[in-house]
Amino acid sequence: MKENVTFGDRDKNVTFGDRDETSPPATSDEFLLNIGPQHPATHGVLRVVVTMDGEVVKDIVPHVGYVHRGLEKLFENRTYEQIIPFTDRTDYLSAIANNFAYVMGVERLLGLEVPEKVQYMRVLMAELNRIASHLLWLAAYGLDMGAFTPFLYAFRDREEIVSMIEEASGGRLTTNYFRVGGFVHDLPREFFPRLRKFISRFGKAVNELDTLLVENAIFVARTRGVGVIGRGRAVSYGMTGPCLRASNASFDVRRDLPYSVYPLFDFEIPVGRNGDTWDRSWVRIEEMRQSLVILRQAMEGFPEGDHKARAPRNIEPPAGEVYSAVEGPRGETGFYIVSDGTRKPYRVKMRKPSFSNFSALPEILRGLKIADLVAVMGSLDLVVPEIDR
Amino acid sequence: MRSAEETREALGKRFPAIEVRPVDPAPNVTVHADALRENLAWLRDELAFDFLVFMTALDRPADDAVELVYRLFSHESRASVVVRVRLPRDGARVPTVSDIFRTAEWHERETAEMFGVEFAGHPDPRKLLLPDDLDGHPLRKDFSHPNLVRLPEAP
Amino acid sequence: MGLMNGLDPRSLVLRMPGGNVLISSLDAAINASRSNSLWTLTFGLACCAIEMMAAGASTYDWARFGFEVPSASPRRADMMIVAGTVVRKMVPVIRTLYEQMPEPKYVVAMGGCAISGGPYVYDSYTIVRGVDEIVPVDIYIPGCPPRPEALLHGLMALQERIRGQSVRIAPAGQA
Amino acid sequence: MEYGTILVFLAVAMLLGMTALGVNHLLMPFRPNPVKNATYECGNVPVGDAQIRYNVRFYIFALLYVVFAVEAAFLFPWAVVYRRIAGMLPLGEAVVFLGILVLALAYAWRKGALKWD
Repeated sequence: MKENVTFGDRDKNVTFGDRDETSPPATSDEFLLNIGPQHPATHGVLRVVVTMDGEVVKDIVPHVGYVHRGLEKLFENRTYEQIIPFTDRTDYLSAIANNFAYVMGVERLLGLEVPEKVQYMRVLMAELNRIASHLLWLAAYGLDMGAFTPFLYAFRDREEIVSMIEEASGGRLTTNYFRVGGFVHDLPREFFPRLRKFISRFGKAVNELDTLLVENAIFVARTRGVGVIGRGRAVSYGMTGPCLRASNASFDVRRDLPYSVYPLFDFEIPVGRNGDTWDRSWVRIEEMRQSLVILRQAMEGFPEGDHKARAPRNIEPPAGEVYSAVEGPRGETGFYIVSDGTRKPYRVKMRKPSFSNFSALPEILRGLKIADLVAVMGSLDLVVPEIDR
Repeated sequence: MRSAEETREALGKRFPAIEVRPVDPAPNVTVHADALRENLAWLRDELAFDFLVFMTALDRPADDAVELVYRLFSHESRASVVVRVRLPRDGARVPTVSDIFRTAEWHERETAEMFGVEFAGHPDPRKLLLPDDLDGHPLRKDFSHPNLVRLPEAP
Repeated sequence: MGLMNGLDPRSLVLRMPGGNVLISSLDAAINASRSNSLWTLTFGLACCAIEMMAAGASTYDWARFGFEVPSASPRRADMMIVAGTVVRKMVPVIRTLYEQMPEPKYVVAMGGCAISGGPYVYDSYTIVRGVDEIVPVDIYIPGCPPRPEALLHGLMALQERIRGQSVRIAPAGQA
Repeated sequence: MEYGTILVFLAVAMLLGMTALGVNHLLMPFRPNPVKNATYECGNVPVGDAQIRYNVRFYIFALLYVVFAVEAAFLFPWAVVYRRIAGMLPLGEAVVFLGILVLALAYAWRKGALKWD
């Protein structure tokens, strides 16, 4: 049995050099590295306990729940309208995607038809929100990898989008803009001129950000071939969104489970080939470009009409259940709503992408080095309240 | 490439008691707890339902049962299916499927701590989200806790 | 010179040929330097963290007020901005981090959740209704999330408070 | 030889250092407590013992670093006096000096000192 000789044990007569054939080869001890709830690399309050052998990661045990507010319990005591602001706050970077999924679910329960103008507005806001979320991912990822400049450039463009969303909905981040059957109020008059100016300028800005970080030689060296997960394992872990599409699996809720007016637009789904950290980053940059394509088409075909259907004053859907999913910036964001005919849902289960994407981290990282842990965690684009809810 | 219709026929042949509940188009299949693993493996291997979208539970105190809901999706045929298991409310036990679908490992841990369902053979049955000092199963309808203050009803 | 407006009015400036002489109190000098270089402990919990990052980015740029360095470790942090929802599992961590920050240290409760539990006051079994149950809070910034300007306004109010402190008496909240 | 000035120089240096620390020590609020003195582990209770046997490669990397740090330290005085000495001699010396060290780096690289696993 290897006796654990520590420097403190002066009284022990075993000297450090006292080796014989029975003692094991001189190996280094494994130590526990605790990347705890308060850490710049965890993008929020995640805790990862890493067993290290020198620089190499032997095993990872994630701990979550540090922002678990018990939303699903809370929803059971709220009416359908009161739940909408909470859906923003479960994933504050894609508040609009969450509003979209939840409100569409309730509309299906009610069997409510929504005017076409509302559908177009929803697609507009969803794609703007996707670009804003990817920009923040780029900013945070640049900071993780030690590049400060992308943070400033990405936030400059993101402020433009966020102020546009604020102009329309009143909230920069937690918009609370959607209602069952439509919107709180119509788009402001100067929304489209600003949007047109933004689209023309942002095409060039994406290339600038691309060359700034994703095409940067150091970034490529640190991410090419690192943190690879195959298509089968990714699907088995329930990964969706850019993390899944980077592993050569072409699945996008906008095209495969079509909702709203997405079938009217044609846009490509960027798919990476070998599922490494660089592909996950490349897919997000491409998605931003595709979002611009969708925004242009949505603006051209924007119909007239009012911004809200005649939804009933008190929403009391008939007993039944629905699962409505939307392609959020991080993956499939879905709400499984079970109604029992009263004004409050019987059960609301939120299917959030970061929950499944993060559960795959131990398998991706086993055997990589500690610096790769930061790179891989950044590429998963985690939002912690999505995991904890 | 198997189409959605072929998938639905194959489902019909294997599970006679298929029902479609209001509003959600996906077919619902109720299986017994012991046949859960075998059916899920069959669905994944034969009908290419390779993606477990989510897994959760519904607490039904009225008829003293807790109902597990597994929603599967097939990338190949774009079809969905919902597998349901009805269990007694106390002492609910069901075998784990975390080796068939890796994402089930975390979903089962969360359902276990929230509903009190026990997943036999789960590789890591620790609590996932709840703090260690919180006992009881929060998502059960009859859960009460000193820190849980209910929103007063509108007058 | 930035230092000038930071000093308290009692300090005297003598204009002399070939340069000025500044007579001031030790407190004024210390408080001016402390209030103009508050290092924040990066401690984003939820949505408010994103607004904190926006305040750090070029559009709102809190570096103009001296909050240039967001330090990850409490050892070099002067100020802990609690930005987001505080839940019971996080309480020992916040308490430990607060203890491990060297004096003089200040706590800013940013957003409704940190002030009083915010939208989760009812029906949440893990919520902590306000971070002041755990650590003494100096500045409360309401909002959900508060705009970056509101955050900057709160931090400037904190600077104002620091300028009023003195080395002789223990600063407020440093029991 | 005026050793006096060196003495004064040292005295002032010592004085400067002592006053800076002294005033700081007088004015700073000093309130140690067990939690504050505990090691910082992202807010958690520290686990495990820091006195463990590290992988030997850390030591090799540290050695290589020391070699090149000292090399850089030697270049500073050279750079200061470089402009005052005419001709190509100082440049030659520096090239030889750097050449030896680059050779050392190549040798270490060849022997696999830089490979981690």
